[in-house]
Amino acid sequence: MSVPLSHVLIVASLMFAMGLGCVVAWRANVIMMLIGIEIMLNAVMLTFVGGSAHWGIADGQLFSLMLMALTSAEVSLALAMVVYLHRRKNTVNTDQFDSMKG
Amino acid sequence: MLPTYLTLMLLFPLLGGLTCALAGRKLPRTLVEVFACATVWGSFLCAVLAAAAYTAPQVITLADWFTSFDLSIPISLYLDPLSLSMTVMIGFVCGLIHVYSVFYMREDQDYARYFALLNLFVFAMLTLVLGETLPLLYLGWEGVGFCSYLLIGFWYADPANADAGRKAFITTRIGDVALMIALAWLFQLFGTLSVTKVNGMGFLMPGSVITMLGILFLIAAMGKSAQMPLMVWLPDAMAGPTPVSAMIHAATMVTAGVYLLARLLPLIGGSQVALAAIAVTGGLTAFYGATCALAQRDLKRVLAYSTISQIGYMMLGVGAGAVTAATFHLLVHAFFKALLFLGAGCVIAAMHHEQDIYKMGGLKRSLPLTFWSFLVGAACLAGIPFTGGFFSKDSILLAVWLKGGVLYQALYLLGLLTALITAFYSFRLVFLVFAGGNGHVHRSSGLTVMQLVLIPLAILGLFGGLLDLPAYLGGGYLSAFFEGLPAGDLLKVSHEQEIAMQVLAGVVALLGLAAAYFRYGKGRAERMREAQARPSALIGFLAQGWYFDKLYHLVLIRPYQACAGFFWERVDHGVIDASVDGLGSGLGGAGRLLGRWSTGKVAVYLISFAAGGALILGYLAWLAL
Amino acid sequence: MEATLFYILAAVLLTGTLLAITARQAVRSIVYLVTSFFALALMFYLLGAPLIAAFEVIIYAGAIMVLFLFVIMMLELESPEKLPQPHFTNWLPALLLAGAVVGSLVVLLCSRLRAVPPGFVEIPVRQFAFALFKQYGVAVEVVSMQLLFALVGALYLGRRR
Amino acid sequence: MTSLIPILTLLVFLPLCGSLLTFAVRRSDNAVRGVALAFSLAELALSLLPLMLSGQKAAGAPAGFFLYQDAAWIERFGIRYTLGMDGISAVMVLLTAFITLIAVLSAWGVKERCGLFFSLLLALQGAVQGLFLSLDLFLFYLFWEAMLIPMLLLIGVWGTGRPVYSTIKFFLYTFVGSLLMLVAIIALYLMHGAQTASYTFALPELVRTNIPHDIGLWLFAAFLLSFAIKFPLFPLHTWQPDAYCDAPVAGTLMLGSLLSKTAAYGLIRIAFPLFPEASRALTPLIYVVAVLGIGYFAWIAFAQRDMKRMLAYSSVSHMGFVALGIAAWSPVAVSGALLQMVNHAITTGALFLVVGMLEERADSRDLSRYGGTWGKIPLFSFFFLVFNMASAGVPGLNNFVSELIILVGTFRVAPLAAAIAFLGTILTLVYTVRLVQEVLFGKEKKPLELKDLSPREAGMLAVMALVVVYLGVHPGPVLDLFKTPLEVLLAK
Amino acid sequence: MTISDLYTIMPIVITAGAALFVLLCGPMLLSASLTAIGVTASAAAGLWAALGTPASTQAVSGLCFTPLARFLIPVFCFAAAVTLLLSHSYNERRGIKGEEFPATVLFALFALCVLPCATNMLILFLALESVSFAFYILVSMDLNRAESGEAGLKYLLMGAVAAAFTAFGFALLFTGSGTLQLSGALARPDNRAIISAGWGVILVGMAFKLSLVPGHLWTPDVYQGAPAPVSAFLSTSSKVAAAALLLILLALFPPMPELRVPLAALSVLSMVLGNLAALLQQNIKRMLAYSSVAHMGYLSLALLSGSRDGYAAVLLYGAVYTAMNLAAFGAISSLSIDEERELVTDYAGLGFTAPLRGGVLALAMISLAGIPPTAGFIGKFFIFYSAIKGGSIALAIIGILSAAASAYFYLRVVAQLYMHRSQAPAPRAVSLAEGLALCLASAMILVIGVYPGPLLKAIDTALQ
Repeated sequence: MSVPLSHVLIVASLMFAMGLGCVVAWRANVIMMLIGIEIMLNAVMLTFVGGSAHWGIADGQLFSLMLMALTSAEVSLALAMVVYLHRRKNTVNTDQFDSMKG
Repeated sequence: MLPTYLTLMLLFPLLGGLTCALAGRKLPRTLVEVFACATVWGSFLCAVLAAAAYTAPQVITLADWFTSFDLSIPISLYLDPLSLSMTVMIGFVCGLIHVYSVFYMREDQDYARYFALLNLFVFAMLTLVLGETLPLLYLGWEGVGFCSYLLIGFWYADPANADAGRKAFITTRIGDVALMIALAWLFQLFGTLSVTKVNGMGFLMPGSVITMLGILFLIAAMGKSAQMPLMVWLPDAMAGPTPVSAMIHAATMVTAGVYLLARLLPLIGGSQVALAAIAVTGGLTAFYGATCALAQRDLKRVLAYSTISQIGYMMLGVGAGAVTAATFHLLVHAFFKALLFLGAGCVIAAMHHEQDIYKMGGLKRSLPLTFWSFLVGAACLAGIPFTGGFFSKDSILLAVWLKGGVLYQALYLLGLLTALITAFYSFRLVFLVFAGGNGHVHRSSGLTVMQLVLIPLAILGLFGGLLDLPAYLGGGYLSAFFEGLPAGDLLKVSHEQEIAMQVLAGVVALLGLAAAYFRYGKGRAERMREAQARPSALIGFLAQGWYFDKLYHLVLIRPYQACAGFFWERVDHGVIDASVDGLGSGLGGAGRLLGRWSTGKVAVYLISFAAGGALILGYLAWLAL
Repeated sequence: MEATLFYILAAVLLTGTLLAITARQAVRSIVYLVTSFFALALMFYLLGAPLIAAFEVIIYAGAIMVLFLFVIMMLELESPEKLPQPHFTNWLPALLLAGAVVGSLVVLLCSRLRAVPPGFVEIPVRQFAFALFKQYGVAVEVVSMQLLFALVGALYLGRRR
Repeated sequence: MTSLIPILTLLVFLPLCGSLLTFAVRRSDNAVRGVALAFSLAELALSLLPLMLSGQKAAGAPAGFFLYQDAAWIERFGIRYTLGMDGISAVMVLLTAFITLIAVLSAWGVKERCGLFFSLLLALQGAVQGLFLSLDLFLFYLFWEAMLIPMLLLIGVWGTGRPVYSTIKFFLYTFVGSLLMLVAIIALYLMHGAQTASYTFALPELVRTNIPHDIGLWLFAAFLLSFAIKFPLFPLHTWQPDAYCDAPVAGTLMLGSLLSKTAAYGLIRIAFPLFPEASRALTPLIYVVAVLGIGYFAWIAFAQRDMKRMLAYSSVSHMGFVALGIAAWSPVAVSGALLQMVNHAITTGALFLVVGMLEERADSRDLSRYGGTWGKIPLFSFFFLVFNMASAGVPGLNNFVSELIILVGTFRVAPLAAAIAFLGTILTLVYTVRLVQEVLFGKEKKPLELKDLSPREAGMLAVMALVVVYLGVHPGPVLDLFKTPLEVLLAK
Repeated sequence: MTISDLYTIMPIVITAGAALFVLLCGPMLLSASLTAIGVTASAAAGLWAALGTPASTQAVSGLCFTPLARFLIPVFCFAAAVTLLLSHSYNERRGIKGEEFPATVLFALFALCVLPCATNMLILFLALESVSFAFYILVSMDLNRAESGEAGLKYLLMGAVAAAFTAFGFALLFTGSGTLQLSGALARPDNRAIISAGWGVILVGMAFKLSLVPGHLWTPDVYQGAPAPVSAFLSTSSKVAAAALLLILLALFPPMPELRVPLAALSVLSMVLGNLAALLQQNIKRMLAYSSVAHMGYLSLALLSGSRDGYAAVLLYGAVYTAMNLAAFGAISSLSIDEERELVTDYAGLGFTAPLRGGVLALAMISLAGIPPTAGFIGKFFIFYSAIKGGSIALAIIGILSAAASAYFYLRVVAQLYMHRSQAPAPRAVSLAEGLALCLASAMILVIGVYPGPLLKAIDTALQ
């Protein structure tokens, strides 16, 4: 393939930044924040796969795979927590969770 | 033998003082009194023995006080004619006053404290006189000040007395500091603090340095000897018991300044400016004291101002370089002033502690012994011819005249004027207290003994002139004795000139006496009436000591107190401490502000976090560009 | 040809993502995201990682997104009016930050990559598997522990008090 | 004998053992007092012991030290456990032992948490002893800071007034200074290491470091700041009146008599020898603050109504002479400063003690409450007067000698500073006589139930008064002890 | 892989086994015995690691018992054991039931043990994320307190974003260098920009883990919300783990001068902000959180020096900080009654009514303030020593000054403990386990403070 590595990386960066923007902007909805995190992690995976292809070794792909597993673990825990908190406070707006501050 | 005498001379009163101080309250009163008197007389005995054994000036080192590298201060004593004559005088006068005190203080419960301080005073005074190293001299110098402080405030329950003591202590401390500084300077210059060595090295230094040193010593003397402008404490010091006034504030301590200057004259005599300063101070003070004494109503205050004035004469003498004359006057003055004070003490005791001379009168009959003694004292003070005071004062005036120059001649005239005033106020006192109708007195057995004490003093005062008769009368014992002193180089004077001067002085004294007689001896009742009225401005001015007290209060004391408060509340609290506290609370406030960043909203956290990331990446990118 | 495909996929990917993050409804956002993940999977394939591409589709688009959907349904968050939307003031810092991050990354990633890269190499599944079980066996163990404890945690939180 | 018994280690650790033991028996107040007294007496005896050895030279020790001990401690940094005793430290150690004994006796009446109190007192003593003996800069710093904690608690727990505020203020002030000193110590260590390739904190080694002028200035400034705060010197003193006032009597005694001496000791032993050039350059500054302090504090002391606060200001004012003597850095002046440290410790300590006794009796430190005590409690009044006069510099008592030596020594170097400083003694007298007058003289303003001294109190004061007089008339032995070490210190 | 290889990684095996065992047999055993198993396992793992000899080659592919691991694993095990000891009675009081707590602690310990043994970035990353993961669970374990769950959510969200950053950083490092292995110098000079971008991103991720400003904001909330023993564990082990990760990576790559400024900025901001924000903080756990921010600032100051001394200082400080914070949070946990003693003023007079715990808390505060003869002083000394040696004198002075200010809030606690009267009833008696834990922690503080020689030697060996 004749795409320069830098282009892959730029796409990944854009995606990463979008994910970051999503996390920062969607303070009203935890679930959208989690989605943003997923986007960021997918950008990371893209980088790894690109790097892997660039160097011709499998390590990067492996890292992606492990990231996927890690993400799924994280998401399951996060969603469980969201459910738990929603049950307590009946909201998913993170701004409502501010009983501790200062 | 001499070292033993000297050591014992110092140890006796020290021992007495310490014993009285530590155990006095537990011992019976009589024992304490006897012990206290015995130590002082023992000391006097030693002084006499030392005088007998004396052959030539001698330095006696007893022990080491402290040594730090090249600063070595031994406890060494110096016996020369000057100190010898002083010790004898001190021993004698103090011994008498101790005896007098036993009776004077009969009713007071605090006898132990009194005698302890009195004895300690004698010790300190002797140390001052005998000390060969300046720090040792200073030990005595401060020691007498300390005892004087406590003795002035002896009846401490009255705040006024304590205030007087405090005033004396602080005022003299100003002089003491000058002495300390002079001392440090001397050490820097000569590497030694021995009086004898320093005296011998004065010529090594430029005149300006000697002048400065002279001025410092003069300031020291001003404090201790109540010279202008540090004289304000002495009249107040009369708050102490009268024997104390006699002993400390008339005969001994206050002359310490004169002694110091006389002692160091070989050094400071090298500077004419310093001598002139001393002479001017003395002359002015003599005049000041005499004028103030004119207007006083309090018996003891009259005497106090007269003391100031007489010490002024002595200073004048030193300033003229006449150590012998000054010492002569010092000794004679010690006798007659002690006499006057003790006489006044008798009067006061007899008058139930009444001190206003306008409320007295007629004591001539009820207290004849006191009257005659007091008269002798007043005559000496006034310089009535052929009394001791006449000769001594005259030798000073003579020396001043002989010194020559406009300044000294002016001072001579001032001295003469002062002599006139002196004669006037002395007899004013005599007339007001003793003349007139019958005075009611309170008699006691103590009073008799007290009056007996006056006799030896009266004799000494009256015949004190024998100590140093003028040359035309065969020359003086004292002059011969002092001849060995380094600075005794007086100009020789013809007998005629001397006689002329003495006649002049005698006339002046008699004039004063006559004036006093016409004003107070004849017009006594009139004066009494006048005293009830409001005093005139001049009288008020003189009575208040030229308002020096008020001036100092306004210029020094009030600002001092105000500044103390200001420094504490405005500067220390208001600026320094407040700025530190302000820094603290400022930091705390900043911290609270920073803590507010933790809003509790996770989105804010994330934004901050991401912003941090963006900054770091941005920085790295900027580097890479 | 592959390059063209790559750029097309990249466009799809980024558009999908953009739509996903700006969607008004969570459900709709999930759908956009699934689309873009499909594009991502294809890109993985193009980059010589067929296995990862497959997992991407199976795990991400399949499992994780469904999990999201499930939770959204369960919490009855599907209707947009129940949720406050990000305001412009929320988007502004997001835009700024994202822009800054992208800008700096682009500068860094493109600036000095002048040396000729070895080019893209396809990695056979065999090599992948070899690496996975020979070289990174321990990683698998660690991840499995992690998954186990994700389960433990989720169960613990789900416990009714 | 010196090799068989580690006297120096014992000197440091005996109080610490005492501290632990005291704490262990804290259930019984009597046992606590007994143990504390026994240990402080033992320490005093132990600190007298080395005086017999002065003049000898210990094996391996730097010049001037007659007792020496050295062991590896933290080898990675070349930190060693090095203790050494020369004349200066011998006197300081003796002083510490003496003052602590007095403090223990003065705290006899402490009822609340008696065990902890004495335990802290002894721990503090151990730290101070360690500080006076350590020859390793790191060890010195360790003890320097270790003093803070017992002091913090002594003021805070048993204090009166606003103890917490005062104690934290005291702590923070000293802590800021000492941390900057730590930076300087590390920098010095690194410079020395870079120059000689031997990384060590040993003081005799570090003295030989070749320090560039401007760096030396900064390092010296850090040391100076730290010591100046503890001293305290002029603008850095505001912790001091508060701490002195609010501390319990024994605490004030330790603080005023010992802790301020550690700073002066540090200047003499460490700061000046380490940075000869920089200290020369900054000497004018020290002169200024010393002179300013002497006058300013004496002046402020006059305005106080609270006796303890007055004494606190008086204490700083007197410490100004120490600073003056050190700044002059001539043998005479420094020996005067050292003697003044001893004298100040005893005089000020005794003054705090008598004021404490008065407060104990009438529960007030307000000057205007008192008056005419001379007639009621003569014994007390006698001691009160003696110590006040000593403080005012009446000759024959101790302070006079040291102040004179300082004056003479400083005058050679800086006549103006010395002269102005001594003008300050007028102000000293002013507030001293005010204190004496308001307490002893006049009439009682309000009838107070006052009891004269108990035998314990009288004994303490009598001993202190004896020392005051002894040092006033025969300070020779003490001055002799300073001679050799000062020759060594000033040779550089 | 042989048995002897297994022996060398035995600590990992022990902890993993114990975690699984507790999880499986939990329902059948008493909670006390679960705690006992956990403590025994962590003690065993720690002792094994401390006594074992480090290997130079990988034991299992991806894991190697390095000298660093030999130093760090005992520290982690110590922290875990103390946490378990503390948590037993705490959990009982709070109604935190079940085997999940000890099992998760052991899981965290397992991950912590893996971390220093990792020989490639993947395992390193996974270990680090597992640690965080365990803490997400532990923080929200207290179902009875709303704050606990809230803290969990915050930690999780922040942690996940940070993990994404870290992962991105690893991805860039990989792309730049072409390998995930942690051996040999890796950077290709031509790809330096990518590597530096990767470093930058990793630094951001680590700023979260180490709670350096501006990634510190979660810290007070999480410390406050989490159960006290968890805060103890979290504030120590996860920080040391993150620091260790940075150490490993820094040792791997040649010096990156461009990182100096960001790291210095993070360090200074953390020192200053942490200490200032703690000054007037009323809540003791939040106060400790800000103090933790500041302490991590000191730690990164040492990292900044980039020298061997600096790294040694990081390790020493990690160990010291572990002891101090365990003691502090241990005392807080043990002194808590039905609800947490949140405010500093709640501790009034406890120095006398609860002498052991009050004393330990005071000791911890004194040590945190860095006053001799405690470990905190030695730690701080080493940090500033290395910073000055590394040439960052200005930073060292800023740090020192902020440390001086910090004494205020530590002393405030001491003052409350000893200088104020207590209104509250006397706290319940200390349990044996808690007493043991507290004594262990304070003994460590004192021993390191007085005689740090052996520890320093161990650290020097660990850095070979």
